[in-house]
Amino acid sequence: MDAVTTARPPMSTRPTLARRLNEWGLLLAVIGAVIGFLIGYFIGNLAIANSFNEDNSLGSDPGILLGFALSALGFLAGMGFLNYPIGRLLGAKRPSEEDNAYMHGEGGGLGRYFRMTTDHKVIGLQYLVMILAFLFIGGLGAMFIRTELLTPTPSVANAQSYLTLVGLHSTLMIFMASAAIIGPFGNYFVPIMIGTRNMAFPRLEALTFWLLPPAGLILLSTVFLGGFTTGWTGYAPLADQNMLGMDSYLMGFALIGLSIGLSGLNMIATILTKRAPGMPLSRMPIFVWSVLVTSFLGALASPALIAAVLMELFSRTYQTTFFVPAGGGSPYLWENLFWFFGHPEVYIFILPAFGLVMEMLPVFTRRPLWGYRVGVGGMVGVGLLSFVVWQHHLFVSGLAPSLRPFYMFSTEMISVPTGIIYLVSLGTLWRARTRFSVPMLFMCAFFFNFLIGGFTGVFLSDVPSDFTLHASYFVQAHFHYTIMGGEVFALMAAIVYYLPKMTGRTMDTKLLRFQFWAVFVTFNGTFVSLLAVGILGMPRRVISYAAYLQPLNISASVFALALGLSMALFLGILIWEVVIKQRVAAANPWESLGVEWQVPTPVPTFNFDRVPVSWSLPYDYDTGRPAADFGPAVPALSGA
Amino acid sequence: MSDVSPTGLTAVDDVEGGGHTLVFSSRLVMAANTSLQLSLLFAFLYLRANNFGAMWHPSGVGTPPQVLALVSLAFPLIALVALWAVRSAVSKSRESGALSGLLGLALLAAILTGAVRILLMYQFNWTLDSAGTYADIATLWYAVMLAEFIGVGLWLLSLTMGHVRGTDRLSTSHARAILEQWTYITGVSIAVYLLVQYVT
Amino acid sequence: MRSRIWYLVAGVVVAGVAVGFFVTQYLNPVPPQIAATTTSTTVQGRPVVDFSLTTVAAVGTAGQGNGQHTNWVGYLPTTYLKVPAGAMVHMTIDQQDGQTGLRNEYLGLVRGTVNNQMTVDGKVMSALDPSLAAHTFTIPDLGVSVPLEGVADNAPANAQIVVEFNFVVPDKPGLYRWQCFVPCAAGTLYGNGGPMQSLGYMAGELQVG
Amino acid sequence: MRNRSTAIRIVVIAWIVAAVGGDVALAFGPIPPGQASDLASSESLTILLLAEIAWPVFSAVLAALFFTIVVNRLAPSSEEVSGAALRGNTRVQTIWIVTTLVVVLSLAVYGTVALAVDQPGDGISTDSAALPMPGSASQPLEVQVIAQQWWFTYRYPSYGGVETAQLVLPVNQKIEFHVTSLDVIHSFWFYALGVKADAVPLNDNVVTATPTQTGTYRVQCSELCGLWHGNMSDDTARVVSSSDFTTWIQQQQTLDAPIMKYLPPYSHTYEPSPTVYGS
Repeated sequence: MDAVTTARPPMSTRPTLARRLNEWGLLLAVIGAVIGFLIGYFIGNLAIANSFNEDNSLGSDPGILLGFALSALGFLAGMGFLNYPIGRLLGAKRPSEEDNAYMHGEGGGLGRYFRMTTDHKVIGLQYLVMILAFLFIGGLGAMFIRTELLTPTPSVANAQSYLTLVGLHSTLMIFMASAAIIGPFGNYFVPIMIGTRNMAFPRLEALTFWLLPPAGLILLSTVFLGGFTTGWTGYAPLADQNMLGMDSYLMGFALIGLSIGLSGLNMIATILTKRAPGMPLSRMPIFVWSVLVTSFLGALASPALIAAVLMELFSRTYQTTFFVPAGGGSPYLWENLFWFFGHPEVYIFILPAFGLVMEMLPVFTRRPLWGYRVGVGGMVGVGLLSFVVWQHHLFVSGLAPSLRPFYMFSTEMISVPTGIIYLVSLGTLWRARTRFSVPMLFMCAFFFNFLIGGFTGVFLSDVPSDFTLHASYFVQAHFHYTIMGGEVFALMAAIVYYLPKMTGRTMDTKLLRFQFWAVFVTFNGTFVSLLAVGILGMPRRVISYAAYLQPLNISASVFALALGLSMALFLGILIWEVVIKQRVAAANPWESLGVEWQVPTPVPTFNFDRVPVSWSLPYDYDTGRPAADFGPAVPALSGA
Repeated sequence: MSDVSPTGLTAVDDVEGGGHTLVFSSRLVMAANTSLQLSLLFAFLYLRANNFGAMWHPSGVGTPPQVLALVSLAFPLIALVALWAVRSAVSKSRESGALSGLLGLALLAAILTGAVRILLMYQFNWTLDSAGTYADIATLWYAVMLAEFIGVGLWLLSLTMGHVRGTDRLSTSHARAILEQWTYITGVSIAVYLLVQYVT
Repeated sequence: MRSRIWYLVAGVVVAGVAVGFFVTQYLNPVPPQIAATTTSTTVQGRPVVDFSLTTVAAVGTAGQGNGQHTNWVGYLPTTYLKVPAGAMVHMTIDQQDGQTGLRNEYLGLVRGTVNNQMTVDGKVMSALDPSLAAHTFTIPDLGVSVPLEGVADNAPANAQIVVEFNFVVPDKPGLYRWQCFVPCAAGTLYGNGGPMQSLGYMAGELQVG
Repeated sequence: MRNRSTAIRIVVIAWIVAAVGGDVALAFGPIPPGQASDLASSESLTILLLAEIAWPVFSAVLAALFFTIVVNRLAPSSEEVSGAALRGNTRVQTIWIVTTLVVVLSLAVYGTVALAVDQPGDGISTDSAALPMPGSASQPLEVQVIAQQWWFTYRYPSYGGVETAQLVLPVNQKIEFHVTSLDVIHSFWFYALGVKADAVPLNDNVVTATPTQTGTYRVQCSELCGLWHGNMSDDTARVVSSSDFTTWIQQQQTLDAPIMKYLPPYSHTYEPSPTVYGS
């Protein structure tokens, strides 16, 4: 087929120098990071003498911050991200088709996964592995916190190390949750679902992933700088008061904010301008819709975070007083800017999960998605409302009491579009002969958990009850029900569901069913206990608590440790079945009609021999008709 | 199945957003940038409204030098005109000699913009640790605008180099996108100038 | 095969625990704890125990608590104290630090000690001019708070002020945090960063029993 | 189809039982934060009402999920292997959206009304810093909560601005808490009284509540404020009879005699000093 040959130029036998370097991208990146840090650290310590929080044993804030910035830059340079821009600046020739194909991982083998490539599928898998690794570290943090809270007084940790653990766990989890679904599955499947060979800006896509490792590692480096005591909200002026460990938080958050914003822009551009012929917006798979809405949230909300972080960076290096009242600033300024980003952020977590669940549901109910349009409307509604609710985080802060009724109203309004998601799911399940494969089990758990998360949210949105529940463990349990019970359960469902397509292998075993029940029970055991603890008056982020709360805390801790084990079991099964035992999966084990399941496994480098022509939503399980016309080369549809 | 889908559309080899994608994305960047600018505007007005400890604008802290500030706005406008000419030239596909001249002019104006703005920030003479939040937020905002000018300037440089070295002829969509970007940040910088100069 | 999965799980768990142990060991550097020197005397049937601490502006190269913050102010030899339950503690503090001044003037009051009094260079006092304070020795949960007068700026080198006071610890064993309430961490916001928030410098724990 | 309709009946009945039973149980169970003050009881009333409304809806959704997910296992009949291909139903959607909208709106209206009636405060007070008279039935007793890293101290402007490290309140007397901070953001949480107010430097956060039960309670900081945040609590806050309060406040005045001359004049906020960046 000539179409094929035009899509895949022949590789040259003689690799250029640039490629040889690129093969060693990871090593060069580490070297670049180290060099960058040393340079920045040196210059920074020379440059500004009068930073506050000076500490002659570790250096000054400017030194650390500049070191972090340059190390991130050095890392990216080592990965080879500067080659193209510098080439453009010097007016060099555009990379040849051949170079593009190489960057796309053509014939790359396993090496592709350890270097910068522009193949959205490679990037998706890189995301998956990276995020699982960081989630594991964050989970360990949670285990320590629960172990510590077995006793009402300090036991395994002291006040200082406990706060560092809390900060690390929360911030790392927030970092990873913001890309946990959109990173692996958005990058891998959105281009396939909308029928394009590539993202609009493939290098940018690679960049959004490769910003993740520096951000995570910079955050973790806080352990060696004395840690930070502010938790993930980084409230000033406490943040101004913190020592060098705070810089890790700030620089890490800056990089993550950058990553969220850039991936948002890239996704929007891809979805709105590169859809296959015959695919109007009204024919996009609902997961693509959720990614689109999420991307708008990310692109428009993360700048607010960047602004806030910039102010804090100025404060720590030039002693500006944006958040210090005695210097003319206001702590409310940080709270406003941070939550203006922070509230859309939580919908950045959950919206892709909604989309993914609604995408997978028809496959297991064998019926069309019920109420596709209203479902899309619901997600758009959530997206719009999420920008006007942020001050419900500040009900007791003494800020603008007269505005509280409005924010109470807007917050409670969100339960309407969220309820629509349930309506759509119920309609799809209605009279269905549901197939209870493991992903479906996780989806049922998702509905249960998120229902609790949503209803506990009502109590927090109502001002009088929030007076009691605000900043208590009730809040903590509430957002764990939404983020972990919602997003992470959806993530596990998606991993089981999509691994056969991403790797050609499956982890669907009997043991996995046991693991599901273990994680479901222990999760609810943990956070029901914590809801109770919160209602009975235990504030968040404390190392010591009232003695009468110990029994409930013990139950929470025991369940939590069991939860940790069952999560580890999930990773264990994943590694064992997919990496070690390499259990081969069927081409389309769930008999899905989605476009992503009609392309061969492993997915060809450029996805299709010929871009498919979409002709319907991929949910026609009554007729069993595939969603798109793949031309002569379309594989026989199994099970339809 | 047939080569023609029921939608009546014939299959294509790849979906090329191409120039459309570029212009569209450049507008997306403007949208995100607007969000950043609004955050800074909020901070500016919020700090001014609160004025805790009368530390918004303590006496002895001046405003940016008027003349220099105006000059720093003149160069972007020159570049703007040049870029506008570039765009019309490209769309009319004139011979590339004039185009190179125009691009050079725009680039020169852009470089001067950056230089003058650096000089301007140097002229503030604000020692931030005691100058109050007016000086703080103004400096931060000027720094952000400087960074944006530098960013778009680098983009302009790459286009110019590509055009001059003939490796990459300037496309209408490129010309249009960069014209829009430059217009946007020029407009924003004028607004920032007015705020910092007169809302003290 | 099933069993091998369990091996894998066990491996992951063990690895996690090992990493965790390392991290906690790193995160949790317990500064050395010193026990009170017991004396033969008893007051109201309570054994009297002695402590003597020194506050210095710069801990010096010795370093303590987390890391080697040689330029930080701190209590020497350590801030981890141990006393027998129900004892009467006779505390002697050699105050060698300069005057910073209290943020909350109320803490210039001597509270929770015997007769709510302290002895400064032999002079009995029940309150201190807040502006003269260099540090305080405060155990909030026991209601004990003693302001420590700072050395005047024009005082000769290695001048020091000796503050003595007695207080009774509960009969029930327990762990009580104590800290300084003078914003003495120069160079940090509100003078409450660094040493004020690092165990072993201006923050510590009093173990009873 | 018979199995199906019986299944529906079973589920509906189960739901009714669960909903009614749950609501009744809620109505009789103790609802935090309790009845120790008017504010607390209004909060627990709100929580109760929300729970009473939320529980039936919650269990209804659960029942619907359970039904849709499980019933076809109960009654698999051949013609419904995949059911009829429904792609949506405007009427159902409208009904659902309208219902949720109504519920939500009623909640919001109720919350607003409750807010307007109780006037629980949490706002920046506007009145001047003049010393108020001793509290009476008509006039609230002003108590200032001064948060600092890491201790709460309290000032009683009605009694010569005497400052203490322990909180003691007269029962059945309207208290006006003025919460402020000397350094970073704290949050004053008197759980039993349902009082929670962030302490922000140079800001005066006002909450009013009337304790109705004497006893010993716990106050604690509920906003992360640094190293000792977890220990910034006090289990010995007391609500006592007005006579005991008078004797106690007199004791405090004598205890504070040595320091009174150093205390700054009472004010709703205090400039954090010494200098912003430490000495």
